[in-house]
Amino acid sequence: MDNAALYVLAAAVLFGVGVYGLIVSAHLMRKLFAINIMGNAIFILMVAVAGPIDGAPDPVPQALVLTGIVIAVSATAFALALMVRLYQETGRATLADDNGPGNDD
Amino acid sequence: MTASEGLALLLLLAGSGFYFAGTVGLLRFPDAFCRLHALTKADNLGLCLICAGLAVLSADWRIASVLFLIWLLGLLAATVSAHLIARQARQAGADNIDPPEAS
Amino acid sequence: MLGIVLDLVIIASLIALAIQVVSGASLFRGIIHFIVMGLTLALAWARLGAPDLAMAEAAIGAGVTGALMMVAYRRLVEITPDHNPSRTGSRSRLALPIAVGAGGLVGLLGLGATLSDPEPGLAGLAVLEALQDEALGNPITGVLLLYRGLDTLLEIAVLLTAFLAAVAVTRREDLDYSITTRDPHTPLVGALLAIIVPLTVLVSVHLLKAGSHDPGGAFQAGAVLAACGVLLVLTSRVSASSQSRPLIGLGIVAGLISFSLIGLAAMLRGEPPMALPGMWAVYFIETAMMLSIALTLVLLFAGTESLRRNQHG
Amino acid sequence: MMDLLLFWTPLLLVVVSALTGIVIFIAGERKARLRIILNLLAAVLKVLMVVLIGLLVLAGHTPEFRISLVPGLDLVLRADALSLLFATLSAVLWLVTTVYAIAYLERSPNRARFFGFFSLCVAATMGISLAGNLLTFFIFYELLTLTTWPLVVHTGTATAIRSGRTYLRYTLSGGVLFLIGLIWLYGITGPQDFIAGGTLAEHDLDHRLSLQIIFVLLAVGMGVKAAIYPLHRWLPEAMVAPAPVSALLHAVAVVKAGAFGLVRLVEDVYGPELVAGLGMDLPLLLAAAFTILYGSVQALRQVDLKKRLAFSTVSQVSYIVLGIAVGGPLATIGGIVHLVHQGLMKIILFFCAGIFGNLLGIKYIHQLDGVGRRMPWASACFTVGALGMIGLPPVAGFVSKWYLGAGAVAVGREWVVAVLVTSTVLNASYFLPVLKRIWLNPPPDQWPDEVQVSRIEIQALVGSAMVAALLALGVGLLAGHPLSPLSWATAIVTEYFP
Amino acid sequence: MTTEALALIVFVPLLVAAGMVVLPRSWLGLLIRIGLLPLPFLLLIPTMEVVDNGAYRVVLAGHDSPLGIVWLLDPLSLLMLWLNVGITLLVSLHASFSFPPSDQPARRFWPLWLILFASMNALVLSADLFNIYVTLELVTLAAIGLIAVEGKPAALRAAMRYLLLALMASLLYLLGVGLIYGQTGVLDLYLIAEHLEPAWLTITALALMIVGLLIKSAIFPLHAWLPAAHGNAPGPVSAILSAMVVKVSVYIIWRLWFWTAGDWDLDSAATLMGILGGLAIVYGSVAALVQQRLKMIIAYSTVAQLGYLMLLFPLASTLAFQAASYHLVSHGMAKAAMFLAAANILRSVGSDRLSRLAGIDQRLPLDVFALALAGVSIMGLPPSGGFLAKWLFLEAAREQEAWGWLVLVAASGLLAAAYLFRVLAVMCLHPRRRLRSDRRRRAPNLASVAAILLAVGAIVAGFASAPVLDLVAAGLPPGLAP
Repeated sequence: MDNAALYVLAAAVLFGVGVYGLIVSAHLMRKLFAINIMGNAIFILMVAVAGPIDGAPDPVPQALVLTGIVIAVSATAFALALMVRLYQETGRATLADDNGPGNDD
Repeated sequence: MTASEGLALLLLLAGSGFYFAGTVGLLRFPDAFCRLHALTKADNLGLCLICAGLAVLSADWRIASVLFLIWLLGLLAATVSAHLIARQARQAGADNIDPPEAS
Repeated sequence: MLGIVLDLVIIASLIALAIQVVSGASLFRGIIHFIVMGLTLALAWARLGAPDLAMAEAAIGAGVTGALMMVAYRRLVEITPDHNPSRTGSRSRLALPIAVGAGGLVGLLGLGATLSDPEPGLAGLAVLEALQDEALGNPITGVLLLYRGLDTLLEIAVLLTAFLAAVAVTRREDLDYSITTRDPHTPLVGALLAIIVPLTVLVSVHLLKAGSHDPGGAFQAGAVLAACGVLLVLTSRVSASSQSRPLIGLGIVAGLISFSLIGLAAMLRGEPPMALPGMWAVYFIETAMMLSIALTLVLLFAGTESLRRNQHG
Repeated sequence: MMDLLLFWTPLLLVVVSALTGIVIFIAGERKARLRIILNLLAAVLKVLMVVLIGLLVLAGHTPEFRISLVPGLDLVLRADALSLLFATLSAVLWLVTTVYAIAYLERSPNRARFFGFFSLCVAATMGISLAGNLLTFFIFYELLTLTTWPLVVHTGTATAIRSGRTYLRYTLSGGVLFLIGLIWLYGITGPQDFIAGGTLAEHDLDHRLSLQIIFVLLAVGMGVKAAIYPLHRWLPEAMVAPAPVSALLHAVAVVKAGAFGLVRLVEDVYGPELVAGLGMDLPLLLAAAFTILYGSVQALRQVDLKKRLAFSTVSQVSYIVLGIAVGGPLATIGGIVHLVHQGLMKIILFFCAGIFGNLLGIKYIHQLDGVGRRMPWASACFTVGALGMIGLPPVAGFVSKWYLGAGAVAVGREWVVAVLVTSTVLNASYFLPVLKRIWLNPPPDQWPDEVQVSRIEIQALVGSAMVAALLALGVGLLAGHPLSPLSWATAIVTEYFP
Repeated sequence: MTTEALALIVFVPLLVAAGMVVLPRSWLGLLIRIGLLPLPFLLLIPTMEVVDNGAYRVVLAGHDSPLGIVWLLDPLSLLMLWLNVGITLLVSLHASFSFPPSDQPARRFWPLWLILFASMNALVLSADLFNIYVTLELVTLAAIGLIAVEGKPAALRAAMRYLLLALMASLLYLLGVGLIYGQTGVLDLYLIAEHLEPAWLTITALALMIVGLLIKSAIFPLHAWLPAAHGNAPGPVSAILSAMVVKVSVYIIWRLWFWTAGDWDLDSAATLMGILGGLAIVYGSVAALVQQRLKMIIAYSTVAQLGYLMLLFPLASTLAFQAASYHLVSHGMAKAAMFLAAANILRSVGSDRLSRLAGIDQRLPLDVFALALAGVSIMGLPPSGGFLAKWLFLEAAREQEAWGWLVLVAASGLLAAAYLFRVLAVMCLHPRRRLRSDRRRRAPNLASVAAILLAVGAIVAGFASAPVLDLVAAGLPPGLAP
């Protein structure tokens, strides 16, 4: 695969975008977007950096990434449920204020 | 480039053109009904052409039939969703079916 | 040449979409862009020679994640109709340098790894070699079930855990909350369901079966089946329920239990744990996993722990 | 059978009080009768066990309990002559203090907690006295800190909590220095048991500087509890504790543990010769001498009776340190015997201060006018203690001072005698006015805060003070008896200076 | 036999958790017992194996690495298994009162609890980098679900923060795994070393993995999520989080550092890790000193105590290994005891604000006792497991003449004493108003007994150290073995 280096660079940019989003976003769902983007970048990287075997792609990283995708969706699903509950309880979908009411007892 | 490849290219380009037109319509048309109009008609035709192009390219009846099935499913989904959206739009009496927070 | 152009187009769209996702003005559009990005990513996987991943990405990464995000968004909007959060947090001055640094580091490492005389992975070689003795044609399914079965088993456990944890943090009264389109009983919807539901079941079974030789497998099939379930939930054919039902519960854990028990049973035959007794076990486990994945994803989508059928469905 | 006895008795001696403490905790606040019985029973049992061990030692055995904490690192409890001296003192005084404390704390809250920790505290003291090596000593030394803290803060007032904090700040910091010194020392020598005369001489050439620093670390670590200037500040503050606690802190447990540790350090770890060889004896001596004078001067300035006693303790405990720092057999005998004598005398004084404070509400010295007429027996005891502190024969204090002075002259450090004389003058000048007030001044019309208590309570309080006073007189009068502390100390010292 | 036992140790709790989803609630009590009680007995078999023959490999599915996944049972993983089983069992005793099987929340709590348990067992056994990733995710998700299980706003917020950081940490770890696989094509962490040169690329990849794990184990300055998460979780969850969950990540770091990268020259990095540990100790203690809530104090104490585990890197010797492992054991028990006691206090008083705990020792003597006893070990005062760990650290530092570390370890106990005695002093303070004893809300005595047992365990660890230390000495990484 001659395009591996290209996709590695794409992964790098996507990772950077994810990091940026993670930092600047206050809303939790945006943070989840960002984390998912970072995750995708890493998945691309994992497949792209593994050297091909006899011209065919290495199946192991693909299997790992497949597992990774399912884990990512699981974690996202839970995070979304948590976010909804947090919003119900506190009226906020951010983590900005840690000293708000309810931090005690 | 063989003849069949040329045909396929033609079909694919035409399909892309229809998709493009449909997308422009989606973005530019003023209300929900017009947008649906652009989406359903142009996009379905685009899908049809692209499927056809791919079928020619593959030169395999099995793949061609699967592609045909895909087109049918696309039609079905587009029909139902257009129907539902249109109903909603009419009931709401509004021309804007975007979610509450948008724009 | 054309390939490079295609790659560049895909990559450019990916990056543009990612930027849109993190910095777009509207949360809702962010979700849409995220889904589109997932689909684009599927193309990227295809370009990288990973059709299994392409399918999984389209079905799970874009489809299921997108649907979950949509439904979460909807709940936020229901609580506060004008839910339009401010776009950014406060610490934005350092964000760009940090992001560039992080991206740069990843790029440097990735390029270093790609360009430095890539040896074929030993594990990959071993897989391809070992696979010749098996009746499996798809090396990825081989890795997932035969060679690294524990990963897959624990991955199912992760999904189960996410489900349990999501239920645990959901308010009790919300477990009965139903998400449907506004009028789910128009004749057209009925017709659609009549066609789509059998078809998706067919497709998922096909994917499952194909998975042993061609791209596909339990995860992709489960995701497709889940889409069917999501449709049924949305059209109010089934709806959320806080009443736990043994059958539903069994469906949720079927994958985990069957894989674990078959994996443990190997020890009764004097084999190491996780050794599968034959192809039938692969199919059996994959079927059970498909059901579990589908059901769990539908439940996560519906935000509940159980489902009930609606009478007027 | 004999082996078993020799192995387990040292541990039992520690465990019996620890167990008592734990049972008292479990029994809870309500079961007062059970608590009293347990306390007395355990205290008596302890005395008996000490006697048993004493007999074993006299018969030429060495009871020793040993388990391994970390491979190569043992916890050793061993009864040698010195440890037996301290153990006897603790056991006897514990018995007396227990009787006193039961009466003193009648009707006050949190008694289960108090007596529980009281017992644990004694267990720790026993551990210190029986410790067969420096590590064991350290373990019980820290345990002592832990178990006395609840006693110091027992009243639960803000002042008590504050002085508890001071107490911890000093003792725990001292513990850290101790620990560093200990680790360092073991690095040089490997784990070693206490041996008369010490075992470090062979390392002198290679590690001279290290040994000096280690000595300072260990001495400071122990000096904190021994309240050597400038590490004494916690002691007067700890006066907020109930009187039995003060008595115990000052006479037996904490302060004495520090002094005892210094004795062990000089005699059994380094050996007197090496201490002198390293040039560490003079600094120690100077510190002790200064503390003696400083404590006395401070005591003179106090108007609060317990505070005055506290500074008196600061001063008196340094006599012990002085004794071992002077070097030579006679002074060492004086120091070691003062370990016992000071304990006996100081406990009398605190008992009496507690009686005056508890029954009459007396807190300040000027309030003592005419107490002698109101409470003749208690006042008599107080007098015995005070005179002993001054060093008047035949009370025990005289014996110690005599030996200290004679010892100093014997090694050619005559100036120490001047310190002793000055200190005696100071002692007299802060105790004699008190005695004058007690006996000669007329009593006031009304005592500050007189409370009515039952006869038996008074009897228990005054009785324990009298027992202590009799003991103090006894060890002074019978100093020549073969079983007296003096003879004992002489026997111990013969091992150090063969 | 060992293979079977190990497989059961991982799968029994997992299957029981699955069973809880299917079977009706009336089965819950029985299932809990099935999932937990046989474990110590099962663990005896691997223990005998290790004692007799040393390390033991389980080749899962019969496919050895690099093809398949391998479990490695060596003395260190055995120690972690015992720690996990022991502490989880005792904490479960407490949890069976805070989440009684007859109550509704129990159905939410117990499956996650057992999954957490099983996943930590799987984690410490795993010898495969990617399998470790999957198990770490399992651990994290189960733990966070448990934090949020009561739905209190503060806990939800803490859980969310933890989740985001943990996901990020996992990604860093995964990135490292991907790069290392790209270089070597191997995932077995004991095999990698053979295929890997310590080039900048691999070192950076390893560093990424370690940073990810440092986040998960809340090592200063990556600790920000921990206090709120541990301080607001339900009592038993706090206990297991502080006692085990953060530790297993540290354990993985040890594996990577001393086994995978055992031959590399990482001295300056090791010093950095040590400095982080030192800062953690100081920062955590000082932060604990200014907290107003009991559980927050205990949580910050965890931040501080985790610092000691970092000292292993610069000291890196047999003694240091024994010290760090022993610290793992004693802190695990002591901290679990403290959180359980705090949970009982919180339940009885309705608040864990220090200002409301004056005189609580009269009302809840058992819990205060447990707290104090565990505190002795945390402060490193003798006789306790904490003291012994500290002693071993000091010996290790002295052995290498690392005086800075020596003074740090010796003096840091004072900091712990400062914040713990502050708590104890408040509890001994006379209450301004009389506390009314509310019998109904009082935790049952057995719940306190669980705390006391753990605290006593931490103390007894100060005497019966030989088995653990011998075990650790037998399982030293190749570079450290004498």
